Amino acid sequence: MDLFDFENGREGYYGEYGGTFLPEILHTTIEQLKTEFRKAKQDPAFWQEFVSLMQSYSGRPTPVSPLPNLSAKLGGAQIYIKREDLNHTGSHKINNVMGQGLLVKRMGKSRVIAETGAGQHGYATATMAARFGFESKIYMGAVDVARQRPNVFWMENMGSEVVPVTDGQQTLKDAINECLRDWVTNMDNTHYVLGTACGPHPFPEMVSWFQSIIGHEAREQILTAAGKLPDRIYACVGGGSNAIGIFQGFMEDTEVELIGCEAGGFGPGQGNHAARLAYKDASVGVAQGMKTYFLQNDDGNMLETHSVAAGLDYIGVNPILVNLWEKNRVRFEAVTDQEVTEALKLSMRLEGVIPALESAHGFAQAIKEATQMQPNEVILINMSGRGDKDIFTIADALDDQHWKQFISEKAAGYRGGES
Amino acid sequence: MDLFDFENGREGYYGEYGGTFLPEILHTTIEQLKTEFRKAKQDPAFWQEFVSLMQSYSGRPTPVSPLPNLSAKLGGAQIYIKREDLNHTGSHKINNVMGQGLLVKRMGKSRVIAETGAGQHGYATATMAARFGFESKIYMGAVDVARQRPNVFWMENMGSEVVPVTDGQQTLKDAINECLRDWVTNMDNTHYVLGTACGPHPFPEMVSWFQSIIGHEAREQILTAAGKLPDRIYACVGGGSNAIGIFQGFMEDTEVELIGCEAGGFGPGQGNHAARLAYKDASVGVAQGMKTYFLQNDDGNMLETHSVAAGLDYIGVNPILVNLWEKNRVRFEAVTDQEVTEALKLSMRLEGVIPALESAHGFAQAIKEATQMQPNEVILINMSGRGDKDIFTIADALDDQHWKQFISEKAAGYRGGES
Amino acid sequence: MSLQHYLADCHEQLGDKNRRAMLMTHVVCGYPSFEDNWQALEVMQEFGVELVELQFPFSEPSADGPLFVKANQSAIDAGVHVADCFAFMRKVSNHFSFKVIMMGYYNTVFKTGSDSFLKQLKEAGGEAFILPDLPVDEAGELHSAAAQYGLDPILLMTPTNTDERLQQLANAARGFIYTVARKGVTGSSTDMNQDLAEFIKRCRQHTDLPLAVGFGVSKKSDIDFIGEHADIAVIGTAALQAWEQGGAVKLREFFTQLTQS
Amino acid sequence: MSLQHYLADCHEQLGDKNRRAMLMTHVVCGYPSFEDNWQALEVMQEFGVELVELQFPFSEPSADGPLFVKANQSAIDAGVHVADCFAFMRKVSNHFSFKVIMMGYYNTVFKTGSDSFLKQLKEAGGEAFILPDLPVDEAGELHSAAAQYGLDPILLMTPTNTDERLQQLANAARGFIYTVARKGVTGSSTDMNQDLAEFIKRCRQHTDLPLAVGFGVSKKSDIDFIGEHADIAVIGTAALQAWEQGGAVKLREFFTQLTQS
Ligand SMILES: Cc1ncc(COP(=O)(O)O)c(C=O)c1O
Ligand SMILES: Cc1ncc(COP(=O)(O)O)c(C=O)c1O
Repeated sequence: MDLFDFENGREGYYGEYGGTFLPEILHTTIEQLKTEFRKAKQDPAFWQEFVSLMQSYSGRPTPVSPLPNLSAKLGGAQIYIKREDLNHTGSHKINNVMGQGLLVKRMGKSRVIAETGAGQHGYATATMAARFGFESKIYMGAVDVARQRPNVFWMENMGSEVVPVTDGQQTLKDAINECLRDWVTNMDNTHYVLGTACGPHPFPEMVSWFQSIIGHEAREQILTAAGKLPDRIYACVGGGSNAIGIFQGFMEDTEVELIGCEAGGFGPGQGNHAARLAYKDASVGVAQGMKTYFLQNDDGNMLETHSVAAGLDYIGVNPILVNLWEKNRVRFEAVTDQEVTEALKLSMRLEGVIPALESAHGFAQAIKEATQMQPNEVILINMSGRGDKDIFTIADALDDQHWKQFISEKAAGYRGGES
Repeated sequence: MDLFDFENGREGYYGEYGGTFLPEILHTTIEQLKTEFRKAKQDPAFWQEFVSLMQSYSGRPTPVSPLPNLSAKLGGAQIYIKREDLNHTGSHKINNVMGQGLLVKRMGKSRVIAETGAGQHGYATATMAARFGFESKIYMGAVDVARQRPNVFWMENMGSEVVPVTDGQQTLKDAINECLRDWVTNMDNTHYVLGTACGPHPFPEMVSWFQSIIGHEAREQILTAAGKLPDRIYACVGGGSNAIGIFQGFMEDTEVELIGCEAGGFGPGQGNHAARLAYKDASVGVAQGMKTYFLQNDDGNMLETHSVAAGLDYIGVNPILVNLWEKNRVRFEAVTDQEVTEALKLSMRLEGVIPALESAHGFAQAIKEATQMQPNEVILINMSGRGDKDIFTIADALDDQHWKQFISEKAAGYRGGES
Repeated sequence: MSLQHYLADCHEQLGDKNRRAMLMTHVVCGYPSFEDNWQALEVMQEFGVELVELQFPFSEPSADGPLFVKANQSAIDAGVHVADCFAFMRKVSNHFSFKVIMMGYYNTVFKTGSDSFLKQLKEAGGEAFILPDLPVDEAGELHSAAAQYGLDPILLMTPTNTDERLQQLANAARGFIYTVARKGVTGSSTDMNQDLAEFIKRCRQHTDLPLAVGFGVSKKSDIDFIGEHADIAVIGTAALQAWEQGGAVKLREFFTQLTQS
Repeated sequence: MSLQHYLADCHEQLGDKNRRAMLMTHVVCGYPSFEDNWQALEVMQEFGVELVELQFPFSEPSADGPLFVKANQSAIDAGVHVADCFAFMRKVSNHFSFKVIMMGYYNTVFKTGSDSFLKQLKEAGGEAFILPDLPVDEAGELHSAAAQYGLDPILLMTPTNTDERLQQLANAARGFIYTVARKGVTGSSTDMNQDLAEFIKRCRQHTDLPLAVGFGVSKKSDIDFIGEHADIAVIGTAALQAWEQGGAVKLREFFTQLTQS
């Protein structure tokens, strides 16, 4: 199944979803981007350049690791994880970002902007900008700036300007709006490095393409490691880039069940979560450049969302995944904050791996289902990122008293003038 | 040159250095360890098991990345880095730890202990213990606990008990003493996972062997990437494990100059630094299980040491390296805290890489020398770890005001009862 | 009477004497309140504006500048719903002599349902709609349906468009065309210069519809410039700024300086 | 008179009447101060101890338990140097009738230089040295040199040693042998039981030298046990604890309970 043949004649549409909903002033820019992207996609040398950059700079291929202890404890399926956490900068976000960086170079632009929620994409973009020598500005909801300061610190140190966005809910979606505002002003020299497989076409296709490196590697690796294709693949879904990234390796393998894991937050009910498809609180809309499911009210205004994982705390979702969901090719499930915390603890204790809170959503759902599966069945989870940069969030989620004391002492030290 | 043939008949000695200086009660334990290690080393299947574990769990081989921007800016040699930062847990320490984990399994022991300074080795050991299902206790100087709390947090969450050591200078050397005290008590079921190529024989040999995976990979990789052997290789030297690890790939290549970079701290002068060989403040002694150069006074009591990098802040040094230094095979240089901070900033800005403060010592020395080299010459730096886990230290080293404010606000939040 | 004819009439009545351009002003429904809106509209009526955009607040106003972003957000927070906007529009179109245009983002239309939305718009006395995030390529169905209701889709032409694209926009446009004076979002002031004049000339080559010029119009000289080169001056942020500074009094002052002869 | 003969004499004099074991006690040079050391030694002398270990403080006392670790550290912090320890030893050996043994870590010897160290030790009236971190395998040269000075290396036998190793240790040992009652470091108390008795028996099979038993000796019953199974009870931490609790008074109380008949 080629997701991108657009056989219905509507380029950028996946069933009813997708499209390019942008202010007219960006029309030329986006057309140019489409053209450059199309050329790059058809040029095998481009993909080769991308792969070898990812090898030498980011450590690809990332391995597939078995989790024997967790599997044994659950007593069901054999669990494996795809280790996107081992990428340079600690998550799959770098795949997309380096790919776009190469495109920016081809387009001859000198400046990049990016939104970021969890900070991972901003961190990756700042890294890419430093490496490619681009000027860069990262927009980040003020709430996220506060909860993800370590990422801000690194972005700034890599030479990016980080702009806290104080509009709206001051989170990811607002940072996207702010990027669009920058872009309509500076499109001549500026590329907007969108961080997930959302937004106007060609971004969903483009981001998916770069992230497909995950799935292509993973298919070969799991065949070697497990001796068979996985029965189920779990991936967390924020905007949907890591999920579509790994899923693409297995599109033709209809016997492989694909499960997207959304942020269930406090559970169902508007405002409690960021589950667009697994719960029933979202509906189709058009915003942020695309037509897809949004968590919105009857007026089409967006709802508050909540998740312990900033990177999943988003109103919309990858239109390609929505289409695959409608076609029953991808199942969607939501995982609550609490289930996520438990899954995180289990994987730290039993396997010595610290998934990002986002990725831990995939772990949690897999853990729920593994027990009901047979020992000869195989599960593959996309570990989209590592959790050690989320220390402030995780320490809070675990309500760690030592940590709080440490922070208080550190603060007292700063007040006292020592450093 | 086989470093470990002990042709002079003194097993565990490298020239005058090395040996096994332990309380009699550990004699049997260390003999057993030597035997098991010798068996493992002679068993190709063991190394194969080690390599494949490192591949699937830690993402080896780690790549060699070119630093084109830094090279261009300096206008001298072409600089490459070996990316030990991309390992699971973020440093080369995991190589040694997983190797020892396999040995522990062979020996049938169920408990591990480890010292840690920077926290990286403790973090790696806690990870290994979780993965292998060992009980584990990590000893860490109380001063280091305070400055490396994030690592403590993760160790605890992976199920290790972290014990702050309040003796002596409350740093790495004191944690080693405390491990020895635990070991003389619990040797029956406990293995002491020493974290660097120091301590009593067979540790220097054993740790070097596991770390040699760096050098073996690197030699092949740099030949491919640069088309020739490096002219110079730089590695930071704390205990000396990452340095001996990479150097071993090039022992026979006498045209390759090997440079160990020590912690110059505030500069020469007793108590200002942790440079055992590059400065003239150290002398030969016997402590912590081995005979080597120590920063000690005329009574043989150890001096205070200082480095911005906790992992280099150690009184002694790998006896193998001392021997190679005496034989003029390895050159030693010291790098001051300030040079390190500058090197860190440069590599972040120009290349989007964040070396650990330890690794940044190698970067700093390479940067100093690269300018005097020719563009057809090649430098390889061992990037032993990533810096993002050092955020507290690096933020302090850079005197980052935003960070201080963030910490103060966070602390105020905790006081206010929110989390 | 169609919007285009209305504007032709207005243009004729205006002649060349008082001012050079027709005026289109803007209020964000329910910001600061519907009462404030009403009073502002009374002032605008006093100064004889020909057109008013009523912006339906949207939570993601990505084409707006900071002041309107805040206005959108505040209105939503204050509980302004689509139904309230239509009710208000009906009152406004019944009471005032200027023509009323819906301005907003496409999701408001989409979520309400195109047909339902157009029907309500028609019933509320609206003449047209401006949806800056709905490109013409995606607007086919909506535009056909609108035509059935006699509602005009107002399209934007921008300095970055190719001639080919301008022609495509012209073909789909009805009522008048909103030409965007510069890159960027609403808000900051625009330098009305030769480049702009040439851009307007380019637009003119593709259409006979009246041309409105928007983004940053705030001074008498802007109005003069637009009068000279185009047809309608769009006054957005500057008027809201005046209102925020001192309500009807300041707004009147603002329009006085803007329209003095 | 050699240490071994001295001990044989002592043993003979003791007979079986007052107590079952000879005593070796321990002070850390300069902790809490040399004056305190001196007073403590006077008490020990009162109770007729046969041997005293003077520990030369070392910064890395990895075979010691918490109390001695602290004592070593404090003495160093207070400025106690190797030269001070030798000077003190000379005073002690001149004044008291017990025999004095240097105890410490090998680096103190190594850094001073073996020959210089042994010479000074001899001059200070020391009889022997105990270096717990110097294994016999590494000690060959030092032991030969010591023999030339008539100084005895005191070796440790431990419960983890094989018979083969015990024999090797016995071959190198002079003066007496320090048998380690249990695993672990100095400090916490030891359960004097059948296992220990058997370990001592194993040691005895390899040597005729007097056997000292150390690590955790603190009670009368320990002394009795050691008297029954070995020769010398080593009293370390327990005495220092008494001193810290109340100086000479408490120390005297401690020895009183320890040696009461
Ligand atoms: C580690 C990690 N995983 C997942 C996500 C969610 O994004 P996506 O659904 O695009 O993979 C994020 C977003 O920041 C992330 O940082
Ligand atoms: C990243 C890193 N590099 C280097 C070192 C120094 O150790 P070694 O000299 O054994 O490589 C440490 C020690 O903690 C470390 O964490």
